[in-house]
Amino acid sequence: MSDATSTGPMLAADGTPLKRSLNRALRAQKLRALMLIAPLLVFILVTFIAPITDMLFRSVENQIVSDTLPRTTRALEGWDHNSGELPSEDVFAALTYDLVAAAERKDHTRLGTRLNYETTGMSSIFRKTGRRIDDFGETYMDQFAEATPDLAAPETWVTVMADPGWRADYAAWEAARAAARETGRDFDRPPPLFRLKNGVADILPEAADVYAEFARIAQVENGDNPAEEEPWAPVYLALYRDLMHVGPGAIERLDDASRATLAPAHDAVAGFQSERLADLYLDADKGWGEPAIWSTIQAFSSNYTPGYFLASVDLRQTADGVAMQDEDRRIYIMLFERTLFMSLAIMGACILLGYPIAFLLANLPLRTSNVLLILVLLPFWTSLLVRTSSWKVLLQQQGVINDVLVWIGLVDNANRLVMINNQFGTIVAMTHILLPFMILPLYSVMKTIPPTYVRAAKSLGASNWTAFWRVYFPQSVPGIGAGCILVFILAIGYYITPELVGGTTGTFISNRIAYHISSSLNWGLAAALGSILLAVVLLLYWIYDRIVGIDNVSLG
Amino acid sequence: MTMKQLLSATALAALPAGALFAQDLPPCENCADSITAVSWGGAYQTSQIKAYAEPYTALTGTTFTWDESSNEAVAKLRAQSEAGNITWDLVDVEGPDSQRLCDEGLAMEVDHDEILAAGDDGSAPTDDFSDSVINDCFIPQIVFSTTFGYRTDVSAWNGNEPDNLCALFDLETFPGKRSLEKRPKKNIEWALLCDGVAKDELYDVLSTPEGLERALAKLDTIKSETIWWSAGAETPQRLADGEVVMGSTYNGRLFSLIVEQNQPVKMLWDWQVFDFDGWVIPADLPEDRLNRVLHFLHFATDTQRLADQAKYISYGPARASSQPLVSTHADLGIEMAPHMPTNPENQKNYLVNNIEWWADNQDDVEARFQAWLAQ
Amino acid sequence: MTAATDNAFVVFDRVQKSYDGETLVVKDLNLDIGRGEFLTMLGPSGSGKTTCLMMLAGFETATHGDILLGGKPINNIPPHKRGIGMVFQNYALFPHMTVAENLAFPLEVRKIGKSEREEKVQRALDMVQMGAFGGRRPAQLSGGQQQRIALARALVFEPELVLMDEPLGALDKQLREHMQFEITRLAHNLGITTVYVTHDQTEALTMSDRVAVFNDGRIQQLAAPDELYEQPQNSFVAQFIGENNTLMGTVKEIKDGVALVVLDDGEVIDAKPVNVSNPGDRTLVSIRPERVEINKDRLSPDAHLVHAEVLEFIYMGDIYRTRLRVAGNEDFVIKTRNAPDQRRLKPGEHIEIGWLPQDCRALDAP
Amino acid sequence: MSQMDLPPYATPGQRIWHYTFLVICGLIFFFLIAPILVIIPLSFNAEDFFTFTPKMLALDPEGYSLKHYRDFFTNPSWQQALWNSVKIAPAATVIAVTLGTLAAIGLSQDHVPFRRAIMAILISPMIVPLIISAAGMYFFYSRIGLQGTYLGVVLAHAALGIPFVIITVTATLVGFDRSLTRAAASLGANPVTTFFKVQMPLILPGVISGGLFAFITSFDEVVVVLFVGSANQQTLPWQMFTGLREQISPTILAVATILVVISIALLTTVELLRRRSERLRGLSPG
Repeated sequence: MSDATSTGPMLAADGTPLKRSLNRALRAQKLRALMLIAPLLVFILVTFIAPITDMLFRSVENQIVSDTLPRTTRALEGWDHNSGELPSEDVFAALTYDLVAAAERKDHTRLGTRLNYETTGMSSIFRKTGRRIDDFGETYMDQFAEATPDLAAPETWVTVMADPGWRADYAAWEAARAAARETGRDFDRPPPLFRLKNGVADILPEAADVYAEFARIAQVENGDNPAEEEPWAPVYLALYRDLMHVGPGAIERLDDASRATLAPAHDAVAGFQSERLADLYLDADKGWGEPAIWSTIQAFSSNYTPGYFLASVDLRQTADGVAMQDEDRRIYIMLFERTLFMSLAIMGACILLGYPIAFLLANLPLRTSNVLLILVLLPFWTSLLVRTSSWKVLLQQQGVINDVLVWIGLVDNANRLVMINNQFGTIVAMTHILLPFMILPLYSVMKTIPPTYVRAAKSLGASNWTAFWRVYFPQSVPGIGAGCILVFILAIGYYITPELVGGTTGTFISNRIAYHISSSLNWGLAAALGSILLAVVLLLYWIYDRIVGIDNVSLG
Repeated sequence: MTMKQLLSATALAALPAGALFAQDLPPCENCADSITAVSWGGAYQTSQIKAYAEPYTALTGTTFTWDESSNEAVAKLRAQSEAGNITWDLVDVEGPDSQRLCDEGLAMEVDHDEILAAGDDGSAPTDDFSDSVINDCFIPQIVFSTTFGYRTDVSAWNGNEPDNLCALFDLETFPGKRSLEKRPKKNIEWALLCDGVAKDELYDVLSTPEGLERALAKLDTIKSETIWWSAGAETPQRLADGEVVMGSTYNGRLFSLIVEQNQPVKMLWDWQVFDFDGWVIPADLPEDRLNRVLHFLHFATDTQRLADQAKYISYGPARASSQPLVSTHADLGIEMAPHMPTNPENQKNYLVNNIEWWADNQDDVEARFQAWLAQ
Repeated sequence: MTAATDNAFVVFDRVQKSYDGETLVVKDLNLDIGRGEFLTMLGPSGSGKTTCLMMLAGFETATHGDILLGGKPINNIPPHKRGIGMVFQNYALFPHMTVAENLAFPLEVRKIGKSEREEKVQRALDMVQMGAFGGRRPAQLSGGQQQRIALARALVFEPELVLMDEPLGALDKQLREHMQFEITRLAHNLGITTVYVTHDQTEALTMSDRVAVFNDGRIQQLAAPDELYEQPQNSFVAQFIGENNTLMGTVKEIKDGVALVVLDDGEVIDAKPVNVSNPGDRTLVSIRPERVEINKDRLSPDAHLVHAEVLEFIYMGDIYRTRLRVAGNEDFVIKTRNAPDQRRLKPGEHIEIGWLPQDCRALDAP
Repeated sequence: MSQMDLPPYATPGQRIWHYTFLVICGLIFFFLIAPILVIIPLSFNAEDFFTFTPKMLALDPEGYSLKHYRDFFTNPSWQQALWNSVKIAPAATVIAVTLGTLAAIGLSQDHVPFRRAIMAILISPMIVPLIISAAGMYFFYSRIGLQGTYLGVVLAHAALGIPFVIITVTATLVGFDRSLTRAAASLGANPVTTFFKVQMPLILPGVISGGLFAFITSFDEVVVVLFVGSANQQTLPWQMFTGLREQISPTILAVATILVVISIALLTTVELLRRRSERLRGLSPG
């Protein structure tokens, strides 16, 4: 130390900083250690850490709204949810285009389900509207067909909308396919994807947009040739809206073929009988008249949302900020509390039952304690499902325990105790399952307490109790701490046992997570609940690591 | 294994009328040689294996892997489709789930008249199946119903026996634990029926916010006495163990409990709820697997095969043309017709699940019900 | 750079070592070890001696500097290619192998044929007088036997250099003395270069050709045992090697190879200046207990006489050990031979003691 | 002298407490063991019930039968499940043991950067609630095509078993005398030889018991396999879980009994290994 003067870093004999030459000398050693660790680290990162990160990501992910309703979310940006008024016809039109595409891709029910987590009723609104959306714009379709019969023919639309280059490509592809069929060869080249004609989107923005969507869906989802498919009714709606807006000069800028079709249509639209989109929607489901529906879409239009986390703590996001969940839907705080309560109860029961056993084991002669230790290790090594099924057999109303109680007359046959499918069942079974995790750390700590301390205390005049309580017990506290945290960590995330013996009142948050994954399909909420649970467990893990050191876990 | 082979061999030998030989079955070209089928487990899955899979295997050598995941079919199919890795070939689902799978594009739309066999009376499949074809993805198999079973030896009932559904809510006369499904469907309908709502008004009442609360309030009266089930085998098991005194489950499960296992349990047909159960094919199957599945379905849903299933379980075939062929139980030799939910004796009071209403409201009602359950 | 001569079979050239980048445990070490030499690294724990050994064996890397073996730098040669035999503090016998398997191990990895292997193993076992123990497990042997096996194992593959890391630490005194003799005998008979690490100075003095005394990461003195004992170069060596009486004082003047030291209680004595150079330097004067004479008639006339008070007299069998108060120092010890004419001093007695000026060395003050 | 012996001078109160304490301990041991043992006789029940029938209580041989065992050994779905477990668990164990042992050795070296963080990551599969692991793997493995494959289940189970290997092997390495590997190197053995000839034989008990833990983790695992596996990968625990959720078929009790016997066998193995390793370690000096 005396060489470490105040003149900055230590230098080696040749003047290089000591740290650097040390590092150079250690590099090989570090590298070798890391080479040994690396395969496993990579393995765990890929098979374990990445999946968990990926799942947690779902708790904030919300692309589905903006992916499914891109036009609507954009159009809704200007809408003031506090105005109490419904959005404009432009928004309804945007929603129509989005919904018809979503319904074709069968995405709208999933979106409805997603939004239903936030505002009840949305699922049904989207389903019902999805069934009708094909018809929106039918009025215009009919009127166009009357004014310009050309527009009823799919081919006309391709002429107006499609890039001539694409048409050529498509024709070439069709020819190649026909040739392949003739020779019996396999042909799996996908058709060239629809391309819009240059400039048409400037003049007919909505119609071009919706038609392009239509053409691509026809190709990709159904494998059809757009030139042979009749466009959706909403395409006519879009055309009507475009033509109502464009000036007479705009049509002139189109190519000849398109002009021939659209000019008469343009002249005719002014005389069309129009219909309010809002009325169509309200007719499909009167829910569309509720501003709450729209503000939910608006509130959840961003790609990431705190919504699931809010829902996990019985809050919800509204356009006006965060609010409490409706009273009859608040269950998660209660579930978290119950999980904590039951974990604590299990932990407490484990201390009560584990301490005497560990004490006995630690203070018996080694030969006897080794034999008794096997009685602790046997449950530890026995399949969890075996132990759970035992408890099912034992705790049932017609089970062994009730039989015994009835037989010795403690319980009347008609009033057998209900010990399963409730909290009692879960706590008893899990105490049994986790008890070895309390006994083993306690035992390993108690074994290191030399008997001389208690002897010294007794020689100094302490009674048995005082010697135990003042001298022995304090030294066993680290074992209690280790056992408690271990049992608590394991208990709080338990799934199997509560699922099998817990009924409805004896289940944990884990069971709710599983429910949301496999039954209600609310994966985002499952991920958010999982994140919270994981955070609690990691906190405890950190504490455990601090107190005990994770590599000091004893496994019997 | 030997036991089962023996059974299936005798089953095949015993039915000259419906017997098929390999040459009767059109060959399957470009077909996978195995099928992963998803069903509900228990007696129902066994009946499918006996009536469809084993004869099919005998004819074609196709191997079957059974997954008892129908409960979670929607979730698992959604995850598989998200991943683009469909591991299932054929999924047995209830009507509403098929609706959902179809709506989300997870199940393949089929042309029933094209892929299914005509009835043996020559009727077109869509006519033969008629109402049971509830959507474009659903290939019906059976009509089943959810009914109640009760123990006949409950001393606390003083010799009374329930004769109608509302005994469920009568804890005075019929004390003891109940077993009900851990889902709102059927439970809330029954609750309203026993709360005095007429059958025709059920879904109108349920469509109002108060309707659902009214149903839950009725269920509240027996909530503390109810054990909730999520698998159809739980109620029969609990009835047999004496864990519960009455409970709802599928009529076929009760049939095997009462008739095959001779337990002191009786069936209450009052307000049984009809449902359809059938196959859906996951969307976007590879061609060879799809071919195999279609080949199998053509065989497994023909008139004889659907009638055969009723030898093993008391569910009604979904084809009209199969009804007259329903005969006796394969092992017990008893007439199956009286045990069918469609038997006129059994359907004095009955409900048919309103699939559309449930498709629209499932998410809402489910969420509210689960919250109610947890509270 | 030193050439590969017999005088420099092992060379430490400006070697430094740090474990943490903050402190040096070995500071600028330069050391040449000759072929066939028995060199001991002696020092208190933490003085850096074991680190030096480990660097030589290849288990630690020098932070800076070169270590040469037979003229070639070995910094980049992994331990198993250095061909250096080593005896470990706890013997490090492989518990899962028999004694013979332990000995055969180095031969096996060198791909030596079976018959030759067995012959060499037997020879090595005989060499340490353990010929009959080949089939035993290490756990079945006593400490001394394990020690012999460890030694035999380090020698069996005929290395030119053997390192021993406090090999006798775990043995009791008698066995240790016996083994000291055995090891030196073997080393000299086989002509092996030996580097021996110990913190036991008796061991170092009895066994070594030369001893390097380590302290604080440096060699304090490198010399033959007698020179080390007789002529310690600084106060650390003087105090570390053998028993020593020390008196603190200040150099008054240095003249004709004699330093005049004023002790802290004012007494003035003559001393041989070793590493004091200027008057006014603080100094530690050291005198070996056995060089102090209480029989005035045995002292030469020019010996210096000092007054002392007897504090304690201890009978130790072969010698008497007497603690005195001298010049304010209450831990001044003298040793006198148990001879018929020798007096037994009594506590409280006042006596005159004396010593030769050349036995009294003025060293640096620590 | 054990602490639990009652001294001759004990007061009556102390005596009563002493025996009360022993009785309490006995009851707790009963609580630990009885549930496991009670299923053994029930698995021989001749009836399909889960309570002791009067015939069984009267020790009438007719009350007992092996039919549930017969069912287990002849029922194809149980056999398939057994076969799957037997395929998956060893594969997962091999991966966990190989990678885990290497990493534990790496971690036991000096100067491992971020040792604590790496350790925390490697142990995390034991700490993270299974439902979270299972859900995460379900989504992620689906995405990379591992869901519903043997490989997926094996990888997932290997990940779950690794913490046990790390912990046991690290614990063994703590007691491992580093001078043994140094001795081997000084005797001329290269690192690979040193590892296989010296280090591996000595840490083998730790590796084996880590492997046993990994094996039992996979063999007993149900949550992850329910999510990551599909019909083809149904394992024994999966089959037991679906069976238990629906009904306690007595076949499950037969399987449970077989598993109890297996765990007793494993436990004995571990105990013997522990004794062997203590013998090797305890008797060598240092």
